[in-house]
Amino acid sequence: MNAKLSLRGVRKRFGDLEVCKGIDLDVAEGEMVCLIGSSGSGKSTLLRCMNLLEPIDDGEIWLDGVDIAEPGLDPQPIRQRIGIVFQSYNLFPHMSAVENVMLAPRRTKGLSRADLMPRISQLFEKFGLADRMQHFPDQLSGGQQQRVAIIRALAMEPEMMLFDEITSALDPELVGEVLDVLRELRQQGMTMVLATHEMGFARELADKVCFLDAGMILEQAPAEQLFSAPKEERTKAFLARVL
Amino acid sequence: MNAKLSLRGVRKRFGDLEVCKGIDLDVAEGEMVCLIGSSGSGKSTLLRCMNLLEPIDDGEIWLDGVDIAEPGLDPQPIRQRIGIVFQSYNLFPHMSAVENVMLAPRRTKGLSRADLMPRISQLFEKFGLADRMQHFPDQLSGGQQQRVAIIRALAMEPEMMLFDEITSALDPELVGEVLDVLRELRQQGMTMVLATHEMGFARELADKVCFLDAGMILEQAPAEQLFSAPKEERTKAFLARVL
Amino acid sequence: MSDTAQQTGLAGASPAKPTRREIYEASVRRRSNRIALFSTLSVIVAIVLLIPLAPGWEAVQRSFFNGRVFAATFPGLAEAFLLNVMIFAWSAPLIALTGLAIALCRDARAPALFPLRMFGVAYTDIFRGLPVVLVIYIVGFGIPGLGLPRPWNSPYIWGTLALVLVYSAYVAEVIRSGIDSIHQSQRSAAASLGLSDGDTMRFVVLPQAIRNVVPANMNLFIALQKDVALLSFIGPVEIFRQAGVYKSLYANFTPYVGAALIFLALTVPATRYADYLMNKQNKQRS
Amino acid sequence: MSDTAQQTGLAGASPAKPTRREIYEASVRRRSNRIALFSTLSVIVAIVLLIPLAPGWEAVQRSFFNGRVFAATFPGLAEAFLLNVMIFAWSAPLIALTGLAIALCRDARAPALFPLRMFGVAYTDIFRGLPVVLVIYIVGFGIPGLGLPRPWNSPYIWGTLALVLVYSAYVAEVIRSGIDSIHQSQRSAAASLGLSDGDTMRFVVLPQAIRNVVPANMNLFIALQKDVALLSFIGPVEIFRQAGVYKSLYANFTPYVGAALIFLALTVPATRYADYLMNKQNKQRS
Amino acid sequence: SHANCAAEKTLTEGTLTIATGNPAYYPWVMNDAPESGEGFEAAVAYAIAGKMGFDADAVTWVRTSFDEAIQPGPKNFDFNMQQYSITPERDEMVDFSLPYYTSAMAVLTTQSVVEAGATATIESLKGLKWGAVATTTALPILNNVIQPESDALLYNDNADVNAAIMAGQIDAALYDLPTALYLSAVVVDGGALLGQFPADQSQTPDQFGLLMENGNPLKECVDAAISELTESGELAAIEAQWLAEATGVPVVE
Ligand SMILES: Nc1ncnc2c1ncn2[C@@H]1O[C@H](COP(=O)(O)OP(=O)(O)OP(=O)(O)O)[C@@H](O)[C@H]1O
Ligand SMILES: Nc1ncnc2c1ncn2[C@@H]1O[C@H](COP(=O)(O)OP(=O)(O)OP(=O)(O)O)[C@@H](O)[C@H]1O
Ligand SMILES: [Mg+2]
Ligand SMILES: [Mg+2]
Repeated sequence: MNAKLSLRGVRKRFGDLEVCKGIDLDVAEGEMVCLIGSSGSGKSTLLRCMNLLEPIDDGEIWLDGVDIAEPGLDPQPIRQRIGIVFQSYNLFPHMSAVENVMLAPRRTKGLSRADLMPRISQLFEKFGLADRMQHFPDQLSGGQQQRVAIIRALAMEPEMMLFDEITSALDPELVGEVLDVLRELRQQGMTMVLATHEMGFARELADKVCFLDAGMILEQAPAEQLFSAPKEERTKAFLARVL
Repeated sequence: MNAKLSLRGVRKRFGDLEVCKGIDLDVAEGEMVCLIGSSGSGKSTLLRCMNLLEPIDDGEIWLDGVDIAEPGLDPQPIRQRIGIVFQSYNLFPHMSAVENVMLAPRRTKGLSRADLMPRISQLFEKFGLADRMQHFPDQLSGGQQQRVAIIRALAMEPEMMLFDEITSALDPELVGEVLDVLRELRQQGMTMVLATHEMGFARELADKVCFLDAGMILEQAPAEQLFSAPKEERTKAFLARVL
Repeated sequence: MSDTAQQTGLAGASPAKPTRREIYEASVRRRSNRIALFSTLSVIVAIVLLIPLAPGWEAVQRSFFNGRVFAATFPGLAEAFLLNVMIFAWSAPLIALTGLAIALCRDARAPALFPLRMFGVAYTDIFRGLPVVLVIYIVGFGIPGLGLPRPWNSPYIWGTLALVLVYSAYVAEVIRSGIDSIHQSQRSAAASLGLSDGDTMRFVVLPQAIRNVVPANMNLFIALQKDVALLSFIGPVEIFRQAGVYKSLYANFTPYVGAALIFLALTVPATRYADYLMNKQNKQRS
Repeated sequence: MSDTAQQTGLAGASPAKPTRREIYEASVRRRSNRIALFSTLSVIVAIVLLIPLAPGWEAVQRSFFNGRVFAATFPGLAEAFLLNVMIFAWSAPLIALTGLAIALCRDARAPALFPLRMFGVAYTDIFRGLPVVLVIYIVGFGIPGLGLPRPWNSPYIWGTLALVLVYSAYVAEVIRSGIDSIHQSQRSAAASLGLSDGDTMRFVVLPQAIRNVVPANMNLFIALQKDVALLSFIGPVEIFRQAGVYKSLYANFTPYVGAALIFLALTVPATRYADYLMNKQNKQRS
Repeated sequence: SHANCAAEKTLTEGTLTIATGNPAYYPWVMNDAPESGEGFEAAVAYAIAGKMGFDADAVTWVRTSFDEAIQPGPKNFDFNMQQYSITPERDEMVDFSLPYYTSAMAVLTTQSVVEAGATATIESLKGLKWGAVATTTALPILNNVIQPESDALLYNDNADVNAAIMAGQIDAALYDLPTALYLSAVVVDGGALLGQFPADQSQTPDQFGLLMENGNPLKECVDAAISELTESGELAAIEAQWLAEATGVPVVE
């Protein structure tokens, strides 16, 4: 098994509602996988299962050959290895941008502010926020907040990153700056799973695109193939609606 | 002066911001006038001035030959003669639909519930809400709430009606049912002023369309003429954007 | 639906067969129940066994948890509590009405009503700023001294007035915050229908405002029920005073414990209910 | 901008020339100022002239507003108030810490911590349900009786404990509601970064929760400052007891009025400020 | 001999710690200064101390409220002296010495009530509005002997009772005779004594005793001292010196 992350028969239910109905998915090292599908199809839930924010009901999740879905396992070290960024940024409103970023490395890796500073200011610089480090979230635009959230996840030096529709709460003119960040990460060879409704972007950058429908992966294929020649009827219908 | 309502040099400022900068406008008996213009151009404020919800700073408002903008005049009887419906319905949430409608006629005209019932149930029936009379606002859809708000204004038997973007808070599939109500009123010969961004609807029903820009009426003309052959540059630009 | 069931079946995990998470969770649950039971029991046992070992426990037990004194005094306490309930029963509506009136005073907008508005401000500031017991002393002994004939100098009347003064100040503030919380657009809508300001307040604003502040007011009235005990300082023999009388009769503090139990029986359910209403409201808001 | 100014000028109403509304409003304002002034004055005059006509006014004035007694007792009262301030000063931090601890108890989720959770529930229910004065009596006279040697049986210690018990229960509830008000997504975000539950609470949830409940807690601490007066019932000679001693000495209630003034000087500004914070928060929320 | 009795039984060896009220009232203690030995209880205290072998400077005074006196646990006094009435119920919780004074109870009222026709008969007293200090034994006497028609109002201390009398909220209050004499003469404007219930005519006379912690070994020494003072007539002499003869107060019929 040479995949970075492998899902096997992952099931997740909320009460009576089964949201993931046996998902199989492989993400190779350095690969970018896009999840597409209509609202409520289970994209967010699947991402949250991948870094153990939601315990799964059944199935296996292998990370570098270890089954991290083993019940009773301490999820903290796993979550440190898999970063996630949410649609609604979820910055901590009472901390400045740089404090938001430093909190987790300081507490979990025991590093001091001084240890962290060089690398973190580099990150801020790289994503065009060098002059915003001391600002509080409510002093930042949506696009800037979302970039800080990405920096916050990257500061933990995760082995892979999950992104959940990170542009859908942004005004159209702010979407571009966040997608640039993803392009940059792609170039550096970060392993990524991305739930998105920016089909153009998925087509441009994804290695593999999965179409989710009602909790199942109905079709997965290389981006170009899935967009130009979808096999399933439902995929065709969905693409017709969104393209 | 044979107009139902005439505005002459109406000015309104909020602090330092002058929102109406000398508006002249005539609305003839039975006429339907549409106000169009971009956000912040002063449409809502102008409507609120017309039924004295906002006192104007300067100018005159003649209703049937009486200047109702005279400072110190009791606004209550005037407001009873001019109904207004807002974008956000503003039903009273603690009263059922029929109580919402009956409150004002009972208190201002001294009529009893029994006196009012026949005419009001007729109104509910006409607008397709006969079976919703006892429902509370939060049990009604947006379109239903907006229709109750219109019935509430009509129950005062106003001589004219003002409508402020009454469909803009509604889901697209609910817009139609509210516009039907306006068509019905138009047919009955109600004098109406309507702020709207439904250009198609304005074109279909309005006798006269006024284009507001930065607190001034830049251009007014019969609907067909304004939409097909606007004279002003700004009007052209605005129409190009919204059509 | 049947489609879903079938798919589930195909994937091999029939609903009957527990998933590995279910198995794990069942074992965790069993273990934690055991732990919870064990730790609860050990805490209880520790309390029951250790406290009596304290050197003065027997003396405290005789003075505070004396069964004989409890039995002898409890009925008298319960009877005295009726007076608390009665004082509460006639104070509460007066407080509600006064509080409403003061709230409306503070909302008065006409310039001629300026003194009314100032009065409202001074009233709420002063009576929220003083300890209840101080107001009870000053009003309860002061006003009767103006030379009123019986029955108009009764401590019941003036003690009640003291409670009304203090609590209506709090209630007024709460109602005013309720009035402020009603969106301007509701007043606009009422005005546009030609309703007068008075009718707008009475039929549109107040009903919504008061409904919004029910939980906050409930907490105030629970506090009132407890502060009725302070009226005892100017004469009325309510439960707290009655407990004091028994205390001096038996030279024993058990009657206070009895009084505490009676209070708890009333206030705990009431507080619970107020919390429940408050939570419900907070949830609706967010 | 200059464009606008020009248009205004063209339309004929230069900013210098008053509009007819301005003229009208100026006249209304003049008239209403006159009315307000007149009505305020007449109310004041009525109070100043009529009250002294009441039959017992002189007696009341002598007993309640006695300049000589006031001058003689005020310095002593102010000095005794220092004790209130001191008791407040050492109680407040204890209350804040205990309240926080109890709030965290109630938030404990592990099943082994079930007794802790139950303890938190029982604690808040019981101490919010009892009149403060009753708790002061029971704790202040009861615990010292467990056989503690001096100085450990001091009424300062146990009276303070009584205040801490009661007020920390209220503070705990307020903090808990603050914790509940922090959206789940904040906890999610912290967990996704690999922070432990403890760190999430300490660095993410609590700072926001506590900031949200500052106004509510301020009102509690104002109430505490007033309830310190009740400690006098178990011995400490704070301002209320000192006023009582002066009352006995001079057979005069003026010292209570003096005490009231001292309280007002402290609590009115504090309440105003708390109201201001509360309003600001409500505005932000809606 | 008595000196040996108290050895190793007092709170502090060689010192006798006596508690009184805060404030201590006339005529029991003059000027709130028991150290002067002036006032009936102050004088009795020093006489008892003398019999027990303590010099005047071996006596220290502390102040307590009623509640502090009956609170369980070790006391901060050897005995407590502030007109505590001896009752069997109280005796179960604390120890009392032999009585050092037997008091008559007296009805304190105002001139205006007397002018309104109140007389020193049980019949007339029943119709009055009554008040009393909640922690005294005046209350049982009130309820058992007078049995007023409306419930009595109860207060924390003498000052509050007086305030209620002056505010006209109550017509009359029941006090021990010496206190009532003092209050009617000095404190209450227009105060008057309507009548008294002499101790020798009562089935349960109001007797004052020293209050001690339950099982206090000092009790026998104190009792011995008191009986010696009683038999020698010293106690009666102190009483005559400090407590006025209340001959002018009619006996309630
Ligand atoms: N915590 C939860 N409790 C109960 N139901 C949930 C919960 N979270 C998600 N769901 C339900 O699970 C289903 C899938 O939700 P999910 O958010 O994963 O969809 P999605 O594909 O991300 O949709 P969207 O594009 O709208 O974000 C939805 O029906 C949703 O209502
Ligand atoms: N009560 C008020 N106080 C201060 N400024 C106001 C107030 N009401 C409106 N304004 C300002 O007046 C201007 C015109 O507002 P108005 O609501 O009349 O525009 P509109 O044409 O109705 O816009 P929209 O299409 O967004 O409803 C705006 O700049 C607005 O911010
Ligand atoms: Mg989603
Ligand atoms: Mg508008």
